[in-house]
Amino acid sequence: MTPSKDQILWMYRNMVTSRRFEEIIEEIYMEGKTPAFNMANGPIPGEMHLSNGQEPVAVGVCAHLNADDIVTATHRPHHQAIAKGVNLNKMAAEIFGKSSGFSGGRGGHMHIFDPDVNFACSGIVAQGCGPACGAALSRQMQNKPGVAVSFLGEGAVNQGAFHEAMNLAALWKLPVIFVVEDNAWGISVSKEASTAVPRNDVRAAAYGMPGHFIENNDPYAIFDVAGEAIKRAREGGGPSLIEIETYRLAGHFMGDAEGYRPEGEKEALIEKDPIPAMRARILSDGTASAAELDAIETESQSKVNEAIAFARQSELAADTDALTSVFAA
Amino acid sequence: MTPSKDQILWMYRNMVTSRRFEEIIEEIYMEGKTPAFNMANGPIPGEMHLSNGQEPVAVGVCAHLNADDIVTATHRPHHQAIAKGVNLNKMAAEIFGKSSGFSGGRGGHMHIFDPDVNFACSGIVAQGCGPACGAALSRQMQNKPGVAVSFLGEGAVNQGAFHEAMNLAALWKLPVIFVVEDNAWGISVSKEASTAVPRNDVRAAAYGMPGHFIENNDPYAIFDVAGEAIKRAREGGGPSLIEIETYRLAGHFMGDAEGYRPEGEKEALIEKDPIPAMRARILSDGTASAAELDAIETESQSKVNEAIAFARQSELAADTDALTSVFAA
Amino acid sequence: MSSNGTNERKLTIARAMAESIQQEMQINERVFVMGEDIGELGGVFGNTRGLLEEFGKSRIRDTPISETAFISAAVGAAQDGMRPVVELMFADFFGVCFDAIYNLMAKNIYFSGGGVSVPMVLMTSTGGGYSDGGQHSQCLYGSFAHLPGMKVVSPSNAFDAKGLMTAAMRDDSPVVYMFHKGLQGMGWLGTEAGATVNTPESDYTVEIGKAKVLREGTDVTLVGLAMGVHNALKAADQLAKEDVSAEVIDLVSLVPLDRETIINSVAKTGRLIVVDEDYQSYGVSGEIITTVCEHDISKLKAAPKRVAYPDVPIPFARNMEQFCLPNPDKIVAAYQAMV
Amino acid sequence: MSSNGTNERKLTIARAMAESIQQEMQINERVFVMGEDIGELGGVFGNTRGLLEEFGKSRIRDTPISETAFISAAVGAAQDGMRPVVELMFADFFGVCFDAIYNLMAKNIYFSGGGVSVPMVLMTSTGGGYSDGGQHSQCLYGSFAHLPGMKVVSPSNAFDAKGLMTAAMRDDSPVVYMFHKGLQGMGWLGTEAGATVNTPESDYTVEIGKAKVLREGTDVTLVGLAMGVHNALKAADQLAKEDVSAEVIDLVSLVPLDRETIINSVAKTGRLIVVDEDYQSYGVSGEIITTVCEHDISKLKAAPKRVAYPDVPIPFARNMEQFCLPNPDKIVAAYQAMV
Ligand SMILES: Cc1ncc(C[n+]2csc(CCOP(=O)(O)OP(=O)(O)O)c2C)c(N)n1
Ligand SMILES: Cc1ncc(C[n+]2csc(CCOP(=O)(O)OP(=O)(O)O)c2C)c(N)n1
Ligand SMILES: [Mg+2]
Ligand SMILES: [Mg+2]
Repeated sequence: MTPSKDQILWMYRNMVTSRRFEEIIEEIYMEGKTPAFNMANGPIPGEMHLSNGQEPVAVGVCAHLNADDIVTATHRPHHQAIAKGVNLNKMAAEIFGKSSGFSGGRGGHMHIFDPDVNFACSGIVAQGCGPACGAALSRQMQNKPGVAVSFLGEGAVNQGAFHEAMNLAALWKLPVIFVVEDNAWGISVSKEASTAVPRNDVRAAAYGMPGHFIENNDPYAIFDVAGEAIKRAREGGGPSLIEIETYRLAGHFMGDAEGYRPEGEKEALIEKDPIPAMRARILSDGTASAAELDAIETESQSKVNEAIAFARQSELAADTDALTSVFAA
Repeated sequence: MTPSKDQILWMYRNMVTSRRFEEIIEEIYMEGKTPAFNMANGPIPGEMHLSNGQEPVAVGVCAHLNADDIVTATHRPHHQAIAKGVNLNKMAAEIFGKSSGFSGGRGGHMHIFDPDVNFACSGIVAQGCGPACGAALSRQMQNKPGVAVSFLGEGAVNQGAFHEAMNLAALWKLPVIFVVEDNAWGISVSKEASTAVPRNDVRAAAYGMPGHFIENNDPYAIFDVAGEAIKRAREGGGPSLIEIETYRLAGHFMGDAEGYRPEGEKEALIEKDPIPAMRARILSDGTASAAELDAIETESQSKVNEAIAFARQSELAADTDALTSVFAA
Repeated sequence: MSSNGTNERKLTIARAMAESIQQEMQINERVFVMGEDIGELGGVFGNTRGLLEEFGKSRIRDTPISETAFISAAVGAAQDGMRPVVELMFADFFGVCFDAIYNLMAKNIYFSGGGVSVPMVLMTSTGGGYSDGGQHSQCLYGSFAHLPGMKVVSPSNAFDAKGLMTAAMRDDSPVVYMFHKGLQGMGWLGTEAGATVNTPESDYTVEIGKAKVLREGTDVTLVGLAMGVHNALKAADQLAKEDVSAEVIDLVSLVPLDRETIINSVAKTGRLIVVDEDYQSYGVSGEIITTVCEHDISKLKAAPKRVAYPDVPIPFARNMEQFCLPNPDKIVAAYQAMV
Repeated sequence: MSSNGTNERKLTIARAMAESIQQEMQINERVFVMGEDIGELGGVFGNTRGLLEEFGKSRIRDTPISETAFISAAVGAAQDGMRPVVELMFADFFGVCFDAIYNLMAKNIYFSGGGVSVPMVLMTSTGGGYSDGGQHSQCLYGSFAHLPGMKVVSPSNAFDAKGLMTAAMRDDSPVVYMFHKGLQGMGWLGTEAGATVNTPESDYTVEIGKAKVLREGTDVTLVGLAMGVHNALKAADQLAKEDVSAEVIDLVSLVPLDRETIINSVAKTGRLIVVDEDYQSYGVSGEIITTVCEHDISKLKAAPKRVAYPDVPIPFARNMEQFCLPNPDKIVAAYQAMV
C-alpha cells in the first residue's frame, strides 16, 4: 500500500509529536536528578524508557487504525500511544503522576490506559500479546469491527507468552497483528545473543501465519506491509507477524550508560534518524513543502507544550487515592 | 540409521516390557475401584496415565542413549522410563507408594526419578524442556559427554515453556533433543483444535533447528531419525526437534470415558498396535525367530512380575516420612 | 440440566456451577467460557457439563494448553466488554500463568484508575486427598489471596457454589473462584456428601465478602473454607458429644475477608481454631489468627491454634498424604490441647 | 574487585554479593551465573559487576528474556552437579516463571526422596520507594515463603549479603535470595546508608535460618527484614528519645523461620510490631504475629500490630507510594497506640 499525501503528513506529524514530547520529557526527567542521578527524585520519578528513533514503527502501523481498534503496547509506549491517538494531556499528566492523568497517577509511564482509543500498555515484556488476542476475540465473537495490534520488542519474542498467543491467534483466526520492534537490544543483550534466528519473521511459519520483515526503519515500507496485514485481518484473513528493524537512539532507560554498545553504533544510527530522513524524502519527492512541514512541526511542538503545561499545572492526587480503584466502582 | 539385530530385539524387548508392565498396573489399579470408581482407593491410588501404543517412541529414541544421558519425561512416563533403563522394581514400588520406591512414595506415578540413569519426569506439561536444556548445558560446560532428551506431548508444544527452551537450546547449541509424542489428543482436545499447524516439525525452523516428522508410529523410522539427531548432538551439532505420530490406545487416564473420540478411531488404532506389528515384521524379514521373540516376551513378563511382587511386598513408608526430604540431607 | 423441585433439589457443586453459568449465559450474551477440556468433556471436574451442547463452540471454547494465552486473552476480552469465565484446570498450574493473573487481570483496573473494568471469573480446582501427588493436590488459597486486585472465593456447598458463581459473573472486578475437588460430587474423586445440598432452580447470588456462621456455639470458634468447613462441622459434632459447643464459620470469601464475623465469634467463644488445607506458613491460617489477635487479645481464653497442611510438598502415598491433611480428629485434639 | 582492609572495609550490598559470587567461583568451578543483563552490564542492580571480565561468557551467561527456560535450565544443571546462581531481575516477574520455581526447583528433592539435590540460588530484587510502578516495586516475600521446598533469605546489610550468598551457594537445596533495591547501594535507586557496612574480605557464611537481634530492648519487639529492618532501627531511635526501649529483630531468613528468637524477644518485651513492605494480608506479617500468639498469648501486654503494605497494587505517584510504604513514623505511631 502506498500512503496518500494526507497519510504521509499524518505519519510525519505523529513522529514529530512523539519526538518533541520525549525531548521535553527527557529534559524534565533530569530536573532534580542532578548532580546525583536518583530515579526517585524530580517531577518525573521512576524509570523512563524513551522511544526516539522508533517512531516509524508506531506511525506506519497506527496509520491504519482508528479509535475502535485496539493497541497493547510495551514498557516503551510513548510513540505507540501518540500514534494511536491517546489524549496527550492526560498521558503527560499520568507520567507526572498527577490526578488528571489517565489513572490519576496510579499507573505511571509504563501503565498508560486510554479506554477512549482502546490503548493499554504494561511493564512485563510480551504481556500484551494475550490481551490483544482477547480483544480481537471479543470483536470476532460479537461480529464487531476492530483489529488488535500487539507491539513488542525483539527481546520479548523469546518469552513464552508470545508463542502461546501466536498459536491462539492463528488457531482462532483472530484479527490481531503482532508487531515486533527490532531495535537490536533488550537492555544490554543483543538480538544475536538472545535469539536463535536472525529474523523473527521466520517464526510466523510455526503458526501458519504470514510473516514479514522490514528493513531500514522505513515508515513507507512499514505503512505498506502493515496496511496489507491489517486489511487482511479486517477481512477475516487472520493474524500476521511483522518484524521491523528500528533504531534505539537512546539508552534502554534514562540513566543507562550504554557501555555495552559497540563503539560508533549509536552515532551511526543517529545519522539515520528517521525524522530528518522522512522530512528530506517528503521534500525531495515533492509531497509537501518545507513550509507545510514547518507548520506541522510548530503545531506538534505547541500540542506538546500544552500537554506538558497541563501536566505541570495539575494537582497531585490525594495520598489516600492510593487506596481506591483497586476494584471496579 | 538402520538398527542391528541386537538393537531391534532391544527395542522389541522394551516395548513388550512396557506393555506387560502397564497391563498388570492397569489390572491392579482397578483393585478396590469397583464397583464405584474412586481414584483414592485401591493399592494404586491417584491418576494413572498409560502409554500403551506409544512404546515405539520411547524405544526408538532411547536405543541411542546410555545411562549417562538424560531424559526428562512426562506425566505419561512408563514407556520412557523403561526404555531409559530405570530400575523397574523401584519404579513399581513408587507407583504403589511404597518405601522402596525411588522417593519412598513421595512422588508417585507422575514423579519417577532414577538418578542412576538420569531419568526424571513431572506432571506439568512441557516442564521438562528447560531442565533438559540445563542438563545439556551442564555437560557442555564441563565438556562431559551426554545428550538430553525432553519428551513431551503434542498438546504440550503450545505451552510457553517449550518455546523458550527451544530458543535457548538452539542459541547455545545444546546437545538436547525435543521429542514430541503426537498421539493426536491432549486429554479431550484434538491436535487440530489446539494447534495452528498440522505438524510441529515446522516449528523447528523458528529456532534454526532441524525438524523431523515421523509417520505411522514406526520404531525403525524413529530409530533412524533419532539416531541421526542424537549423533549430531553428541558431535556438537546442537539440538533437534522430532515429532512422532503415535497412538493413544487407552483413555487419557484410567477412568476416562473417551466420549470425545470419534467412533471407530480407537478400534482402528488397536488394529495398528505397534507391538504385534513389530513382531510380524521381525518374523517376516527374518531378523529373529518366533522362539527368540517368545523368549523375550517370557523374560519381559517375568521381569515385570518380579517388579510387581517387589512392590506388593514392600512396606509403606512411615506416615511421618511425609515430613522429610523437603531439603537435601 | 435442572430438575423440577425448587427448594428441594439437591445438586452437586459441579452441577450447581454449570447451572449458574448456563443461566447467566442465557440472559447475558457477553458471558462465555474458555479452558482446557471444558467443551465436549464438560470440564475434567464436571462444572461445564452440558454447556457446549446448548451454546456451541463459539461461546464454549476448548483451548490449547496455553494458560498464559487464554487467561490474558480473557483479560483483553473483559476489557473489551465481554464477561469471560476461564478455567485453570488445577490451581497447581498457576505457576505457568500467574503473571497474567496477578500482574494483569488483578491490576488493570488500578493501573487505569478505573478506566477499564475486568469482569471475568477465573475458576480453578483445589485440594487433595485422592493421591494425585504434589503438582495436582494443592490448595494455594494463600497464594491467590495475598495479592491485591482480585476477589477470591471458595464454596463449601452447592447452594453457595451456584450463588457465588452468579455473583462472580456479575461482578465488574476479577473473581478467582476456587472449587475443591473433593466437594465436586464427582464420584471418582470421592465425595463429601455434605456439599451436595438443596439448590434453588432460579438464579440468585451469594454475597462475595460475607462469611457464614454455619453452626452457633459458645466454647470455640472453628474457621475454615471449602473442605475445611466440613472437617470443622464433623469436629463440632464430635465435640458436641463431649458437651463442647463449637461455632463453625465458613469464610466463603478470602478477599474481601469478613473479619467482623470472625472477630465477633471469637469475642463470644474466646477460642479460635483455623482449619486450612493450604500450606501452614505465610498463608490463610496466619491471617485469620492475626485478624483476631491484632483486634483484641483480651477476649482470648487460650492461644489460638491452626490445623493446616504442614510446610512440605504433598506426598503421593495415601498414608503420608492423609497424615498431613487436616481432619476432624486433629481439630478435636487441638481443642483439647487448649483447655 | 576488593580493597585491602579486612574488617574495616565498607561494601555496598551489590558489591558484597558480587564478591561472594566471585570468591565462590574461584574455588568451585561448578558455580556459574545466568540471567538477563548479568554479563557485560554487571546486573541491572550491580550484583554481578566484574564477573564477566574474570570468568568469561561460558560461566557468566546473559540469557534471552526467557525466565522459565533459564530458571528451569538451572534446575536441570543443578541436578546434574552444577551449582547455578540465576537472577530473576525483579521479583515482580515471578509470574512468568513461577512453575519452574515452586513446582520444579522447590519440589524435585522431595519428589526424588532426596535422590537428587538442587543446589541453586535464585536471586531476585524486591521493593519500591522510587516510583517504579506496580509491576516493578513489589516485595512478594510471602509469595515465596508460603510454598514449601525453597529456603528464602533477604539481607539487610552488606555483611549479611555476602555471608548469606556464600551460604546459599554452598547449600544443596534451592535458596531464594531476595535483595531490596533500596539497599543495594546503587545511587540511582536511592541508598539506605545503613546497609553499607564493614564486610570481611575473605569468604565466610551467615547461617540461613537464624534471625539476628540487632538492638536489645525491653518495651517492644520490632520485627522486620531487609528495608523493614532499617525502618525499625530508625523507629527504635525515635522511641529511645521518648525513653521507650525497642528490641529490633532482623529475620534474615523467612524459610527456615527462626521462630524461637521472635518468641523469646516478645516473652521479654510483651509487645510486638511487625514491619513488612510486602502486602499486608496473607503474608509475612500475619505469620510472625501468629507465631507469637499460637505459642503463648499470656506474655502479650497488648495486641500485636503490623506496619505493612496495604492490600493495593503499588501506585506510581511518589506521594501515593510513600503514603503506602512502611516508615519509622508509622512504627512509632503503632507503638503509641499500644500503650
Ligand atoms: C518478563 C520480563 N522479563 C524481564 C523484564 C525486564 N525488561 C524490561 S524491558 C527489557 C528488555 C526488553 O527488550 P525488547 O523486548 O527488545 O524491548 P526494548 O526495550 O528494546 O524496546 C527487559 C529485559 C520484563 N519487564 N519482563
Ligand atoms: C501446564 C499444564 N496445563 C495443563 C495440564 C493438565 N494436563 C495434563 S496432561 C494434559 C494433556 C497433555 O496432552 P499432550 O501434551 O498431548 O500429552 P498426552 O497426554 O497426550 O501424552 C493436560 C492438559 C498440565 N498438567 N500442565
Ligand atoms: Mg529491543
Ligand atoms: Mg497428546
